[in-house]
Parts: sequence; structure tokens; C-alpha cells
Amino acid sequence: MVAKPILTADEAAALVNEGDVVMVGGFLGVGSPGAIIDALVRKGTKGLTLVCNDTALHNPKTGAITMVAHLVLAKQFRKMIVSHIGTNGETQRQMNAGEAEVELVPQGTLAERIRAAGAGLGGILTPTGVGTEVEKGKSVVEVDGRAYLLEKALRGDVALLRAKTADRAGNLIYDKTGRNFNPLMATACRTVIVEVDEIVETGTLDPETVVTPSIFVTHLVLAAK
Amino acid sequence: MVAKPILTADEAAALVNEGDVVMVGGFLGVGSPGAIIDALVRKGTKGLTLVCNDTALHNPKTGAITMVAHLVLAKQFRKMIVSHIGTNGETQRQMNAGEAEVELVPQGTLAERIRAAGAGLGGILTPTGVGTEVEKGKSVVEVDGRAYLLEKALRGDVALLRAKTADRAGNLIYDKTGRNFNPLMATACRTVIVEVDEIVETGTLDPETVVTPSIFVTHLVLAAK
Amino acid sequence: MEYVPNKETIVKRIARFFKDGDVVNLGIGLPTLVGNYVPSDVTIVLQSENGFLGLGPAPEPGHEDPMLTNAGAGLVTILPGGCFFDSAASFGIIRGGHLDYTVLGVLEVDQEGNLANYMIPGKMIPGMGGAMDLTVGAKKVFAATQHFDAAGRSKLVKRCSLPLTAVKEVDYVVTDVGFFELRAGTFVLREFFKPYTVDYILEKTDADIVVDKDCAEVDLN
Amino acid sequence: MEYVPNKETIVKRIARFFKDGDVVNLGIGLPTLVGNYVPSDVTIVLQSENGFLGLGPAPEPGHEDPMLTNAGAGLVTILPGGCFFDSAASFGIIRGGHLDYTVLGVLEVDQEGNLANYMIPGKMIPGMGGAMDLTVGAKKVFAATQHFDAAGRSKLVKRCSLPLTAVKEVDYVVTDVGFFELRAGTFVLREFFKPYTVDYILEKTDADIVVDKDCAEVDLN
Repeated sequence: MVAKPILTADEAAALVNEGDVVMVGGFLGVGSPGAIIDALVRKGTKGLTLVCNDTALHNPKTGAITMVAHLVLAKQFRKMIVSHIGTNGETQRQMNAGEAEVELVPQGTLAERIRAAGAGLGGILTPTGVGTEVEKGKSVVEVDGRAYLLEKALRGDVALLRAKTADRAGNLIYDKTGRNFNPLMATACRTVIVEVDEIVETGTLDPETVVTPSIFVTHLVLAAK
Repeated sequence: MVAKPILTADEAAALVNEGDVVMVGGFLGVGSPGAIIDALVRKGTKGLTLVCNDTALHNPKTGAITMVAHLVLAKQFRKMIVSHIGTNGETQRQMNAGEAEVELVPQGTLAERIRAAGAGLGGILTPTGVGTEVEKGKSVVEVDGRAYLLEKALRGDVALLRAKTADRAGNLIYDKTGRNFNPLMATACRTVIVEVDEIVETGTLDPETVVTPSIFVTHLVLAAK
Repeated sequence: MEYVPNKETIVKRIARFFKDGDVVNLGIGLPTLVGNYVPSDVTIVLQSENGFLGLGPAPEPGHEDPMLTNAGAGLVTILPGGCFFDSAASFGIIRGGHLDYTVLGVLEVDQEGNLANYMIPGKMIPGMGGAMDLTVGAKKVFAATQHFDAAGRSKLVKRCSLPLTAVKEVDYVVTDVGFFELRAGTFVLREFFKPYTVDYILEKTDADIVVDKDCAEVDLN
Repeated sequence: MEYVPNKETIVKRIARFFKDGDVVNLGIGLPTLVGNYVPSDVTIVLQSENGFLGLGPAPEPGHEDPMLTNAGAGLVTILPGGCFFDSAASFGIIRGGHLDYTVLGVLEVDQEGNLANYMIPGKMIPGMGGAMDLTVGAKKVFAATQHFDAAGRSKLVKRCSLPLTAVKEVDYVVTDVGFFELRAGTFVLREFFKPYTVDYILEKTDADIVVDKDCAEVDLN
């Protein structure tokens, strides 16, 4: 199989353009691509839309800050489509001050919307959110007597992901709870850049255990040890 | 974790009731549970609805017959919901003679309908089948300017599946192209019976490589060597 | 009678509800503590919505793994027979009715079974995370809460005033004064916890309560 | 000029279209043969809709594995870098636009790009299998067919009479007389294959054909 280019984190960050919809893997920072995020902060690309489970951790009192929270603090997001911002005071501040738009999406709906985009579906019908604020502006579709929200596919321009091992072709294996949204986002963006602990020769991964097939991955970045 | 009961193939077949919707894993017979199917033929349970990729192989000229084709020949299906019957002359005969109902579903739609049932979705929007005979009787929903068919979730009563290895808790690992519809069907039925080559102690499978989590499996059957 | 908040009462009672093989998701905060009180002869499977089954206790010192966390980013372990999966598979389990129970925290819960637990407009907007899917998807939903807030108002109300997490999905409410089941638009008191009395609970609660014919006192101390 | 059916011409021409890294699904029958003619200096990735990437050639005698088959149940191999997945993931790849090309057989293909290849009412109803998803989902769709059926009728028609597999999804039609591209509701002849001529193709084909300004003769023998 054709080998995928291996980039530095800075080369990877340079593939993100102003205004892009950027999907970032990770759950409260676990399974996020730290080196690429740091490079994107250095690069300073603005006007981005974030799609991520959450905006990671930012505790103004302790100064603790992780992963995509660095990009939030640098005000690189025009909009954030996430399920949770409760651990990032700065996201809440920007939302309340009208400095950034925040679209809160139920976590399972976020996962399915991303998966739908990757799988060529226009959307899915979920019972989650029926009768709540999440219903606003959406079609309610009844199927066999139960009400569902029609939730549309959510596509991105660039996915910034984190895995444990890649082979040269781009097949991926993840690390425990670092898997989360990464395999879904790999299917839903044109450019898919994955930061990994190690890159092995093509043919050395067991074809039964690959989680993300090579064809979804466009670039690899080797994480700093 | 709690261990799952290990049944004989005949005990497994006895869990299928007249009139049940039975999902059977396999793709042209590859990855189908042969011992359970044979037992179900012996048991002779009638009036079943089959959900399967296809009706396997039945060549009246050579006498070759595999997997679910035995159940077709024994006229145990009232209805068959499948994507392909081109390799089973008997299914075509029963359909043309009005002896059994056949609902032909595009393969990707069949996979998503089963997955949707397992994932608690009411259905999905697929571009597949728009403007074709498959569209008949279905809602066409436009999303962002493209037309999609609303395809409903498809649920079953009993799943009869085939995997390579189970642990005592019911975690499953499959064998090459024998995977196909098996992991999807495991999520979409109340009773999920899996025929396996081997049953190992709980805790011996790598938690990163399990394909079907234990909680979906209700019973195990050890395949004949 | 004076009300003394007691989280232990709540989580102890919920933990006793489970039976062998139950698949359970415990929400962040108070619900997480339920895991510590499951009787030792009962084996349940804990699901963690960030992507695994077989959630185990906190790691021994020196065995922490930053890649193995619960949905609150706390360091945890995985038990033998557990496995990892992605977020779509995780919420497939949750939304698809494969959880026997979920236990969730409460801002308000009303007698229709409506739950509000994810935002206070203008004040606290953390986002719903997985709470909406959990409430809608689990076979049975436990709402776990102190009976009264800091101002002494009951968290069991006639009708939620806060934005809802889900509509009519709560099955049981367990507080530190009693165990309630939702039936036909009312709270049904099934157990009252020592030292509280039925009269105390009826008097102090801002919601309609029917006392079950088999309602009994339970001592959880 | 006499028409002599020639499958090799068709699959040879299609195989030359691919470039390094292309992800391709080859339908059952004639399209499967395309894999044998990909130039040795071009590496493509073949997807098999029954659940893997990295479809390799038939196994050496003695190395057959009944659990490793293609979508037609033929015994095959998997190449280094390939991997297995379930049918939902497989059709996620197909429907999600992750295939650069699919090559499909033809009963009829019309000048609007409509394809009919899965049934003849009252006669042959094998079911669509994966064909509808492949036609709708792949970035570019090749229809591969002999130019004429056994009765001498052209398979390229003005308007399909058989039930459609998909509407306006075909990008290229390759027959044993020429290479056609679908543009703005017409077949555009880009190449004519030796020994056939443009005039022959225009005269014998029951569909509107525009001859591309760069249309050229190609010798595939």
C-alpha cells in the first residue's frame, strides 16, 4: 500500500486554514493530539470552528490548562460544537460575552452526526433531546409511534487525531479511552492528520485489530517522546 | 463478569419461537452459525422472518446447499429481508410462487437499519435507492439540498451468529470476512446466540481487540470441530 | 425533625438495587459513589461513556495510566472481561437500551418523571455531555439527589422550571429521606429512610406524593 | 465491420485509469477481472464489500482459507496493510465517498447516467446486493459492459427501461468499442478502440453520443 506522508507538528498545523471546521479527537483531553494542538497555537490560525467532545480543562484559579483549551484561550475558535464545556471556564466566558458561538450537542448525537457524515448518511433519527431545548429548530419525525429528532450529518475540513500506533499506510490502533471520537472523525474530514506514538512497517499490524483503516488517513505526525 | 450459558446447538435452536424475526450472520454463508442452523432445521420451527445479507447458496442442478439455504428449503421462513437472493434458486422460486415474501434491501441500508435498531435510533437518511423501486412507500427527506430516503430501524427477536473466539463473559472476536453482519445483529436482538470455535477464560482477550462487547451476548454454542 | 444531608444513604440504597449481570452507567459526581457500595456478592458491569465496559476502581499508587480515565477524567482501571470502543459504539450501548440502569444527578425532578440536571440559564451552562442520551436510553433511570437544596427547597417538584434533560424518563428517585417510584404522573413513596417519617416527607416536599401500600421504613445506617 | 465481444479490452482500459493510492471496489463478474490488468507500477487498494480492504489475488493451492472470500464468495487473499471490518463500516466506506472508483456491470446504461444492473422484472430478480450503495457512494462510477447484447442491441440507451440501480450516478462507460464519459445528459465519446471507428459507434448505438474534440483511437490489443 502507498505510504502516507509523515509531517512535523508544525507542518501539520499549516494544513489548517483560516475558517476551517476542525474536528479534534479526545475526551477531556484524553486522546487529543497535543503536539499538533501546540503547533496550531504557535501558528495562530483564526476563525476556526471546533468540533470536539468538549473544550478540555481550563481552571483559571489553578492555571491548569489542557489540549484544545489552549486554542480556546488563544481565541482561535469562532464557533465550538461540543457536548460539554463545564471544565473550561474560558469557553463559558467567551460564550457569555458573545466572543464565540457555542453549540451544545448531546454527546451521543454528536458522535452519530460525525459518523453519519463519514458514512454518507444525511442524518439520523434520535430520541435524545425530544421535548428539550435541543429540539428547537429541528424536525420531529415519528417512526412507529415514537418521536425522534432529525439530526443532520456533521462534516469537517480537517481532523486532528491521536492514536497509539500507525503503520506506514495509515492503519490505526488506539490506546484505551483515548479512542473515543477519533475513529469517527477520521471518516468525516477531507484532511485527516494523526499524531501517533509509533509508526511501524505496513503489514505488521494484525488486520483483525486495526480500528481505523488506512484509507481514511492522509498524514501522520510522530508524537514527541 | 458474569459468565454466559453455554448451550448445545439444539438447546440454542429451541430458543427460537414460531413467528420470530431471526437475524442470521453471514455473507453467502461465510460467518454463519452452521451447527445452530442445522439444529433449527431439525427442530422445524416455522413462520420465521429471516434477516440476513442473503439466502446463501442453493444450486438445484448440483445439489449444493449451504447455511440459511437449508432453512429456506425446509420452508421455515414466511418472509426474508435480504439484499441478495441470486445464488439461491429456491428463494427465487418461493418468491415467484408466492410461497414466501421477500423484501430486497440494499446491503448498506440493511446494515444501517440493523445498526440503528441496536443503537436506539429510529432510522437513518440514506441517498441509496432514491429514484429507484426501493423508494416506494418511503419518505424522501431533503437535507442541505440532497434527497435521502428515510429508512427505519430493523429489530429482531433472536440473533444467530458466528464468531471465532468468545470469553466466558461473551466478548467476541471474529474471523476475517466472517465478521460481516454479525457484530451489527448482536446489538439488535433480545436473544443473541453465538456459535464459536473456542471459549476462553474471561480476562484473556485483549480489551482493545474485542469487537462485540460481552453485554450484547446472551448465549454461547461451541461449534463442532 | 432536622434534615441532615446524607449522600451515603442515597448511594447505599441505589447500590442495593442491582443484581448479578446488570449493566450500569453512573453519572459524574454523587452517582459515581454508588459503585463503592455494591454488595460484594453482586457482580455488575459498569459502562463508562468515554468508551469502555468493565470500569474498575481507582488504580493502586504507581499503576496510574493517563490513557485510562472515566467520564470525569478521573484515573480508573478496567476489570477482566472489559473492553474499549469508540464514542458511537458507546452511545449505541446507551441509547440502544443496553444499559439496565443509569444513575444521574438532579437539579430538579418532577412528578411526571421529567429531569432537569444540565443547566441553569444565565448561571451555569456546562452542556449536557452524555446526560440526555443516558436518560433517554437506559432501561431504568435513577435520579439520585439530596432531598433538599441549600435553601431548603425540595428537589422533587410538581413541574420542572429548568430546561429539561429528558421528558418522562425517570423511573426512580432516591434521596436521603426516601425511595420514590414514578407512576402515572406522581411520585410513589416506597420506602422512607430512618429517622424520617412519612408525614415529614409529605409535608416538606413540593410535589404530589402517593404513599405505596407496601411503603416501609428502611434503616440504611 | 463485424462486432466481436471482447471483455479484455474493457477491463484493460479501465485498469489503466487508476493511479497510485486509488481505493477501488470491483463488482462481481466482468468488473472483477479489472484487478488482473492494473499496471505493475501502480498500487491501488481494493475494497471488498463483505468487509475488508487490501483484497489480493486468489490463494496459492494449499493456502485457501474458507473464511477469506470476496463478495462473490470466491477464495482470495489479503495484502499487507489490509484490514477487516463489519458490514456497516464497509458500507460507510462505500456510501461515504471514500472509494475513488467502483466498476459495475450493466444491463442498461443511459445518457443521463442512469444505471440498471440488478433485475429484469419477471425474469431475473437476484437483488441489488451492494450495487445501489456502490453506484451512489463511489466518487466515480465506471459502467463496464460489452457494447452490444446477444441480440445486437446496444447497452447504451437513451433511457433505461429496466428498474434503476441508481439515478444519474454513472461517470464513465467503458465497452469493447470505446470509452464514454457522461456529460450534461449525453454520452461523450473520448476514445474509440481499434478496429472500430467513430462512424461505426455512432451508427450502431441506440443513444445520443457527442464526439469529444480530443477523441482518439486507442489500441488495446
